[in-house]
Amino acid sequence: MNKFLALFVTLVAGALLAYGAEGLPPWGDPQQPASIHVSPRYIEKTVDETGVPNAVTSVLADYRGYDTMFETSVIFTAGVAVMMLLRGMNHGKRS
Amino acid sequence: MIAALNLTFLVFAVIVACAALNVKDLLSAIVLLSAFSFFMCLLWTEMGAVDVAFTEAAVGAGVSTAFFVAAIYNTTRRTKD
Amino acid sequence: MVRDLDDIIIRTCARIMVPFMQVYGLYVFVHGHSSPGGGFQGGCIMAASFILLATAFNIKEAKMRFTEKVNGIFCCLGVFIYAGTGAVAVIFSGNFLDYSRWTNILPTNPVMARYYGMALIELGVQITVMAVMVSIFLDLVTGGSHEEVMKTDD
Amino acid sequence: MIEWMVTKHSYWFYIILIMTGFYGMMAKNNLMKKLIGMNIFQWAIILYYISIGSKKGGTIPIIDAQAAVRHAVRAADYINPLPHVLMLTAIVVGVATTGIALTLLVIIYRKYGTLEEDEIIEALKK
Repeated sequence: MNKFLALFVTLVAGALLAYGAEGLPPWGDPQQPASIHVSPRYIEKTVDETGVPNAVTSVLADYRGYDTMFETSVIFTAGVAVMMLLRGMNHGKRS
Repeated sequence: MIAALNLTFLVFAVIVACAALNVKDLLSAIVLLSAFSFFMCLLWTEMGAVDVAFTEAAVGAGVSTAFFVAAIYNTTRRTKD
Repeated sequence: MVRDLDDIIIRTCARIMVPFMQVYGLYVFVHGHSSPGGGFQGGCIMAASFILLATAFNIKEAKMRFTEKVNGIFCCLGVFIYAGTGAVAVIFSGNFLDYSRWTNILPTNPVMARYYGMALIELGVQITVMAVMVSIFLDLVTGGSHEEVMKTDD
Repeated sequence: MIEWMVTKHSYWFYIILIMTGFYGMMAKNNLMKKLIGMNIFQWAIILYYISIGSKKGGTIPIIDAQAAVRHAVRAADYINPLPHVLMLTAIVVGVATTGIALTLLVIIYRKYGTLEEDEIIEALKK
């Protein structure tokens, strides 16, 4: 691909991202929308409901257990895919 | 969350990322990518995400680099750009 | 990988370091409830110990310690532990992955049942991550043949 | 203007990192370099997500045991744990998919003997 065309596309994408960054809340603002919707409940109730002080572990394994479960199956699928790709090719070459 | 530390790590991360893309040897590029990953780890520690920083130090800077070196061992170090 | 380069310093250091790395991986997993850590990190540290074994000695040595059959079983066992922990809650008329239903077989209150259920989940994640990372590394470094390959040029 | 630059300077660095990875993915000729660009892109996006969760005056999301006993946990004192959880899974999945990409590179090298994109296209035309 032409390098100047790539540079042009990159600069246009960067300009669009910079235009979008103007609408984001200030960095580290405690009142930004991401921090006031569900996470206060997780932080306040984690010790009472699960007994785990580390909020990341309790959200990872309990409140959002489905997420982690299918993520584990994605890792398992990746391992099986690597096994099939490399060993299958080798087998075909030998026979 | 310290602004000066954050700025320093961000500048170093950008420099290392540009170097990893421009160096003419793939093994050096992978070592520089590992350094970039470690700067990301420092940034996340500084932002308070200790779990993510721990994962990054174990996965990104450790096992990922081992994968890349294994692939380089089976292919080639030569690159034109 | 390094058959002709028999370096006794690297081998001795690796032999001393590997047990400590594995104990540290278990420590990270066990203390994941009250300090940074958990299944992903502990699994990757344990996988790194086997990768160190494979690079400092050779592939055969690593596969003698952690055979291919055990590796394949562990890959599936982690996902099975995770899904089974959720399915046991369904048997006791709860929702899937609702660990507070474990009070029917554990002599604790629902809060501590969730605590122990999370420990089981993390164990499953740790086993899967460790086995899959070791499997991908061994496949990549030998090109799928799982034998010693020596390259001469480049 | 100055205040706008100061409060949002981190976002500019994220945009520069994303542009670096994007340019590497498009303009580099070597497939391994493209993969390195993809990794930089991925980590820049994860960095943006993590920075959403940070709060001024907040500490790490491990709840103080004494405060929990007194039922005095205030959410404003702790950093938002939700982006950390999502990105924790994203990093590990990213490494697993990088393993698959490297496998494909090994297979391509075995078949064509090179990793340069133009040489592979030349070999495909024959």
